[in-house]
Amino acid sequence: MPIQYYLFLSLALFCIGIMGTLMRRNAIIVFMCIELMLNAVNLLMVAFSKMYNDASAQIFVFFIMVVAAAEVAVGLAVIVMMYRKVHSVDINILNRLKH
Amino acid sequence: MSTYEILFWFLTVMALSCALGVILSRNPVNSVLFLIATFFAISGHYVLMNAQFLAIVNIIVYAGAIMVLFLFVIMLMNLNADTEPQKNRLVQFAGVISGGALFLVVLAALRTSSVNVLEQSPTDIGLIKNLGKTLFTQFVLPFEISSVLFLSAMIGAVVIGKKEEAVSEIKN
Amino acid sequence: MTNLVWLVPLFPLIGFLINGIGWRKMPKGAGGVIGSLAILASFAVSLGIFFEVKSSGTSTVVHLFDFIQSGKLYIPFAFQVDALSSLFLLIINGIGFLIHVYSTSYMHDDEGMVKYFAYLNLFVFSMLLLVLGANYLIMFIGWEGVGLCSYLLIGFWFKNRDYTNAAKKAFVMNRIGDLGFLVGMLLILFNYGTLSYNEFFGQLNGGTVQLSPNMYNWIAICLFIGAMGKSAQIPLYTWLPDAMAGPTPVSALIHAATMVTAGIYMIARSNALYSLAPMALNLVAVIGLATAILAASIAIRQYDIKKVLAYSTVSQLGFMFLALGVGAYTTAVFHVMTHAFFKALMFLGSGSVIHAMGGEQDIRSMGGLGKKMKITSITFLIGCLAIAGIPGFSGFFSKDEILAATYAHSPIMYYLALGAALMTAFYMFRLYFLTFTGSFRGTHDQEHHLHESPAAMTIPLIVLAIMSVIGGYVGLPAVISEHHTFNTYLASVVTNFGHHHLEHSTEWMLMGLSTGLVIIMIIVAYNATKKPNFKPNTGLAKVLENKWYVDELYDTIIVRPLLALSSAFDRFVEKMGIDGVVNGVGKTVRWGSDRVRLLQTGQVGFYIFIMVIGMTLLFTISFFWVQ
Amino acid sequence: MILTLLILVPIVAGILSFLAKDGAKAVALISSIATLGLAAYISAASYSQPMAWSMPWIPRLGAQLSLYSDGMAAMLCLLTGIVMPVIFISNWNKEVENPGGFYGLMLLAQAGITGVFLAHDALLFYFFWELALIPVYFLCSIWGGEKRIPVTFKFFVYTFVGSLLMLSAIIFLALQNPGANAYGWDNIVSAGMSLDPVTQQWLFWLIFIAFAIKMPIFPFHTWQPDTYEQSPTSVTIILSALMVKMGLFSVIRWLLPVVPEGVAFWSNTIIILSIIGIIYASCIAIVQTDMKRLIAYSSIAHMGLMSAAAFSQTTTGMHGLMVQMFNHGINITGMWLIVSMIEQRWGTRDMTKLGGMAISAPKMAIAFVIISFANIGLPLTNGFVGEFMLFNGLFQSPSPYHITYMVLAGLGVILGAVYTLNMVQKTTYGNTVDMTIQKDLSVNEYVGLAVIIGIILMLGVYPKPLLDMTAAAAGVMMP
Amino acid sequence: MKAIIASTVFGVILMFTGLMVKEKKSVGTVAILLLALLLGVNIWELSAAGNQPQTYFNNMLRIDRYGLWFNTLMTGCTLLYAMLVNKDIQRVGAHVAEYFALICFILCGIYLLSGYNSMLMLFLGIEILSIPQYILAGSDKRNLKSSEASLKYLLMGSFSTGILLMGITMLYGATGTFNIIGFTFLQDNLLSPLALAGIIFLMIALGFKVSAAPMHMWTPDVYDGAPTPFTAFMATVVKAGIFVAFMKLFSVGFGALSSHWMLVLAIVTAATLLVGNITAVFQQSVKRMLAYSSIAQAGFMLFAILAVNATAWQGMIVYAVAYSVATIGLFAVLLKLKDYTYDGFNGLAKKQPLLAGVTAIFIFSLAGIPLTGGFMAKYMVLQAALEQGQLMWLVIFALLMAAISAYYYFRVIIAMYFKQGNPELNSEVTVSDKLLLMITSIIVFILGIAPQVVIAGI
Repeated sequence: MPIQYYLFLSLALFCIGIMGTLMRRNAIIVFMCIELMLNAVNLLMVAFSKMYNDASAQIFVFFIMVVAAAEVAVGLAVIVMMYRKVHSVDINILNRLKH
Repeated sequence: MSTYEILFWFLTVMALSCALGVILSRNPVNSVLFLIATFFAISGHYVLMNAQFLAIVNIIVYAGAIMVLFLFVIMLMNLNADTEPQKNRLVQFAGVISGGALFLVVLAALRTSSVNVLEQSPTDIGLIKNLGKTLFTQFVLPFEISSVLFLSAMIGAVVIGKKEEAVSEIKN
Repeated sequence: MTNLVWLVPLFPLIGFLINGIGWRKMPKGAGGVIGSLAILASFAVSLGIFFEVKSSGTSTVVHLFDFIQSGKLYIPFAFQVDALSSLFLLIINGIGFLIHVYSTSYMHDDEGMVKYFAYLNLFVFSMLLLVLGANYLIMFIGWEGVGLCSYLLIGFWFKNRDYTNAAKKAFVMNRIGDLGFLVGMLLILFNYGTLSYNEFFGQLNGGTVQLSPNMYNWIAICLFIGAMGKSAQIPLYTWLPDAMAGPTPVSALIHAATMVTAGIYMIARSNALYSLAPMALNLVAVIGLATAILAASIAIRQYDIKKVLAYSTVSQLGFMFLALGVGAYTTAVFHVMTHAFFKALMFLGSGSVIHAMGGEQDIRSMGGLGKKMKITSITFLIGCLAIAGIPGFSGFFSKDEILAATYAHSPIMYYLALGAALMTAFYMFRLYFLTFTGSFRGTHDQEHHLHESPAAMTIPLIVLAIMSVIGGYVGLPAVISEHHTFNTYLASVVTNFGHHHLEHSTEWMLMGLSTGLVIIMIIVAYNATKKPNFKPNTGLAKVLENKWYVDELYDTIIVRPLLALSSAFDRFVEKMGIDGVVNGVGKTVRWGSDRVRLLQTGQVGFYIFIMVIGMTLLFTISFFWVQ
Repeated sequence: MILTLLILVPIVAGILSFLAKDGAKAVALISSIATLGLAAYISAASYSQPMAWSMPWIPRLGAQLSLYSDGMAAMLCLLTGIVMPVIFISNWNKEVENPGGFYGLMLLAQAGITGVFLAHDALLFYFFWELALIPVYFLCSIWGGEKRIPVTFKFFVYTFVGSLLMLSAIIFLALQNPGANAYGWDNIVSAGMSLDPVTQQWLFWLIFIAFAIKMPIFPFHTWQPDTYEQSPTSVTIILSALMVKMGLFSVIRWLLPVVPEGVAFWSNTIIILSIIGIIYASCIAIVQTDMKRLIAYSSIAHMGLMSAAAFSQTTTGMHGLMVQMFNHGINITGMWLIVSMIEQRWGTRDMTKLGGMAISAPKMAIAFVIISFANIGLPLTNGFVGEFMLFNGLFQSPSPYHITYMVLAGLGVILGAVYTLNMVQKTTYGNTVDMTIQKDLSVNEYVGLAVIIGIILMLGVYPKPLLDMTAAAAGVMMP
Repeated sequence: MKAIIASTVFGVILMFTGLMVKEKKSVGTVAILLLALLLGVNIWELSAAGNQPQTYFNNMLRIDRYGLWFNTLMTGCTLLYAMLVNKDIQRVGAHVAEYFALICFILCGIYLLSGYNSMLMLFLGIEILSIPQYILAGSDKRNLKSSEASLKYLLMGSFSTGILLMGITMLYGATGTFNIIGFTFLQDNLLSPLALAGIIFLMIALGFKVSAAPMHMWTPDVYDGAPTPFTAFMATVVKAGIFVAFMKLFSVGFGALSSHWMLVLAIVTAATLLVGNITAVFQQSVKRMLAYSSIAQAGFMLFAILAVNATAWQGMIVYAVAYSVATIGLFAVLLKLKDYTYDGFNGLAKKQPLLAGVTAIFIFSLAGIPLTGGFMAKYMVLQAALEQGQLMWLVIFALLMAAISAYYYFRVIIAMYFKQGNPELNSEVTVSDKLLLMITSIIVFILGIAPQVVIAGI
């Protein structure tokens, strides 16, 4: 397989993730789309590690997952906190701060 | 057309379509399920690239832990299709256009990039043994440091999660 | 004696300082005495200087101190003592002294008397600087100094807004002239690198620097513009009649005898230059002639006694410039002298009349004053005869010389000038008859108060009267005596331009003609004023009474447009235009801020959207625009 | 070393008077007289050859603390030294709220201005340039008139823009030949002269705009009348007598020698602008009724003449300019003093509401008339000598239109007479208007004006000292 | 290395203090002591370090003197900050110990960022920096704005993380290494699109963190919504830390390739300056104005990255310190006031002369008036940019923007000095506060008059 294919595939996934963040109003879904972006990166990373036959890239993927997990933990906590207050996960109602 | 290629294309199509499913399905639960499916597809790619261990971890950590967490939260808030807020068409269109534009631009930028081919020769760098060695020799510092990350995440969970007195709009 | 010349301006300066500093504490009398003594002292010195110069005939430069020194530019503060300046010293100090004496009594009831004398001394000081200066810059200092003093003295009764307006007008018009003078000076400096008379004139006749005749003309014309302002020639003459707002002795001293002749002095001084600039000379002649005629024509229809005299002054100045213009510099100076005598005399006389009338100046309410005030009327009559040019009086000689010179230059000019002279005779005697003969036309208590003025006023009158009779005999016409004392005296400084020697027959003829016509004019004037009736003027007379509407003309073509322009600048260009732009920038920033601020919608989705767009653009730029 | 004292004394005194609430007045007066003494000494000392002092500051950036006083700088320091005590003396019996702050800021401003005159290192110069601005800004906005805040703020931002542009130019020049003394005057000059004409041409504007705004030159002047009108008169004196000179001084010291090519290229433009400014400002002055605005515009006109001469590139012009800087400083100070006295006594500056000062306050009237005539450059007042030399310089300028320039600029003299005499007539003559406080000059005001008038007449009759003092500097500036 | 360990250990200690000690005051004291200790550790490490950069754990870290000096200064700023706003932090919420622990972890992240050599460490450092910020932003749970700020920051922050990772991955794809030294082997002339794309992605991600336009949109909302004490910290020390990382990557890693990214970054800089300054003009709340001004200041700091030379490094460190000190001081003053709008400052000079005085000094510093550190900082980065050569236009533009900045900064001065009013304080100004503020302003002056005290340490 040419490396391009993986490149383009992960780019496609990445951009789908971006579209998702732009299209959805549900904070959780947005968050999930971001996870999708991270996974796209992971995929590309692994592809390159295969290309260079280098383990460090795969280690890097671990760390990405680690960080993702941590972020998810905090993120969901924040979302839950928001939900407790406004009983919604709609990001469009977060507009007390503007201008 | 080798099985390898068949698998590749199959997984690719699956990943992309499921990803689209994530962002298009109205019901959050479906989105979660689609996302899990996407992760499976990606793990498949990992296997194709002899990153077996990563594939497993991906399934366990992402599909298993993280996504379940999401699912859990969604259930907790019992969100479903009719509570799902929808952006108006124009905004969604704009989102698609801009995302697509970015995609096309980067694609066009990278079309001439290096064209070396991934040969199917099996390598063993993806095995636990090697990864473990690398992790605990070369990458021991990041490994330790990431504990700080978790610590702060933990604190975050505590500070944010603990219930305090009710909402009161104080200035600033 | 000559190197004591610095004493001459020093005395008036001291007088000014004493009067100026102590003007509120000193008793009035003291001020007058100090003022007059100062002038007397400097008169004494100038007499000494005069006779020394007359005997030696040399011209010396007395260097006092360096005034301006910067690189090549070097202008010392130096005095030049020669025939011309010493003559003017005499005129200024002599007449100045008489007028000071006269003023001691004339201004006696005015509370500002000491201040008045301070100003008067300051004036004499500046005038002396003007004539003594050894270079144009010192002359310019005096030139503006006398302008200042005339400003102060015209506006002496400063409560009256019209008077202060007149003062302002005088100063500003002089300034216009001064600009011309300044440009002239700078031209000289630019071309010759010096302003001192000796070096400049030395360069002119046979120096290293040779300029195009055009340049000579330009310099001469620029200087002449200065003279126009100072000596009230067309178009800058209108300030002089208004200047009559000042006290009468001031009009006598400044606006008749001395200051207004500064222009003539200056041109006579720079005769070497003008002789090289024929075009400028013609201009001078034409302007002078025109002024003479115009002013004379206006004087015919004036009713204010001082206004009549003022216009006659303007017209006489015109004669002098005519003389200069035809190249008869000495004749002009000669006329300056005689004119100083009889015009000062007449002003002082009118002052005495006004004094007697209790401030009334309108000749329509006078008449028959001759019975009450003998001395005044007789001396005034002498003045009139002199100015009208009756043979035997000083005015005759000088004016006749001018006319002769003009005839030699061009007959047409001569006839025009003759016309002006005849008008002079007419309005002068009209004035005399209306004032001193016939029956009194004023109110009764005015008539009751009529009286001859005190000695302090009459004695100067008498002295001046004598001078106006005999003053002319220093310059007898060629037909009478080949020896022209005056010209020979001035010859060292002033050399006339062109030839003015006519055949004796022509000269006799001209004299006869002018004299005859003058006598006829006097008779005409007598008839015209035998039964005076002052019905409102119509037609030409009205135009004359309103001074050809020149003031109104200036007002419409200069003053109003200037003011309009100024307020337009202020309102539109300044406030709306430039400041508008400056504030506009600030407003634009605020406005932009207000708009850009709205981008911050508070919507996360929108923020990310912007970010993605930005990414796309940056990628496009870095990949497809730079490469 | 003594040069630093000239700057340090006001700073220290300023801080002292911040602390000494009511004694501030005395502190200010004493220190200002002390600085006058110093300035006099320095002028005497640098009469023969320039004084200089320097020590390293930020070697890494090539800046050093270096002060330099030639005839011109010394003269301007002397002017500062004379003006400040005169202000303090003639305001002695005036009460300001929070005197500590007022006099403290005044002294700081003095320090800044002196620093600008003495600084011989571009960065140091910039420091003082701003340092002089800030206190004045505070003075205007705290003690000024009712519209003070927007007006002075505009003034501040306006000048700030200018100085920032100048800063960029300075850095650019300093980078041309870096070193431990990159910002030294000599280095800046050599750097600038070595540049190619085009660079010099745009550098010229970067530098010039800052100075043009300070002076101010025609299109950049609109801040000035408002600011003069709004700010308290003592501050107006500082602004118009001293800060304006900062602009001119800087043109001579930091612009003309630095980018000669640029100057040669643009000088005609600047001269034309200046001359437009002369006529324009004079015309506007004619229709003003507020005395402060009138004098402000007349000051713009004078500045126009000076800058025109500055760019005429002739020794005489330069020399006259230097002399005239001093004279204008003195005259305008006198003017403002009189205006403040009038405002104090009649409670208005509107000339249509004034009159008859000659009767109600004769001493003041005499002083006013003398200063006014000095202001229109009557001979035997200091104004004349400078003006004559300026005109001469302008006339001798290499430009083909030099005569036109001179004549047009000369119109300013006539218009100047018009508006000045208008002012004199309206305020001094005519019928008396009652004063709020019935008194003529008080002793301290008398002293203040006496100093001014003394200088006016002394320099008018015998300008030689001033001329000799600046001759060398003028010669240097115009090779 | 010592400092990194110390900071984590102290963080943990602080968490336990939270358990032991109940009343907030003593927790604050402990925190200050530990921070002081941390500063000591930094100084110790700095004094121990030689001039040669030292690498740890096979090229994960490459700590040089500059980084150590930077750490020391930033720790100092943090200490100053902690002392100034201690009381206010205690007022924010219940978990004071945790807040301070998070601050310690953030410092740890900064140490990583100043010393990283592998992209992995950069990534971890940024995350260690960011995640505590998300929490701190949301720490005031009674206040909805705080939570909103937290969520916004979180969403956008993780989005930018994705971009960062994409960039890292592409660079890895192009070079096969995560080592920034490895990037220096990229040839300038035949640069693979992959690498360039990676560079752009990284620029965008880091630009997001330092709030450079057009990635700045989160800044005003987050800074406005977050509890003011933490805003002060995020806006100053944290931002400085990321800037050093940015600088290290772009001048060590990509310095040779500057021709490729110079223009793009220049455009970003111009946009940042424009948006920051223009938008700040219209604000009514000083807190929000400071948020925008932090964007504007970031624009100036970007100059140091644009100009790849020695002056830039020095300018960056001077700028970081000057800006941090002044802003911290200003926030400390702001925290004393009840009303954060401009009107809240009206007449402060009458009521609290000293408070007003120091505020004026901080404002001068931010506006870049000479004699204050702010001027020196701006001046040095601009000089660096001019040394670089082709950036005159950008410099002039920046200076015009600085003039605009004077417009909104001086509104504070106008309010304090020229307007009448009676500002109410929400806590009395103690002697120690005054002392600290005066010390802060003196630091500002020292930076302005003699910047070499900072430069010398490099």
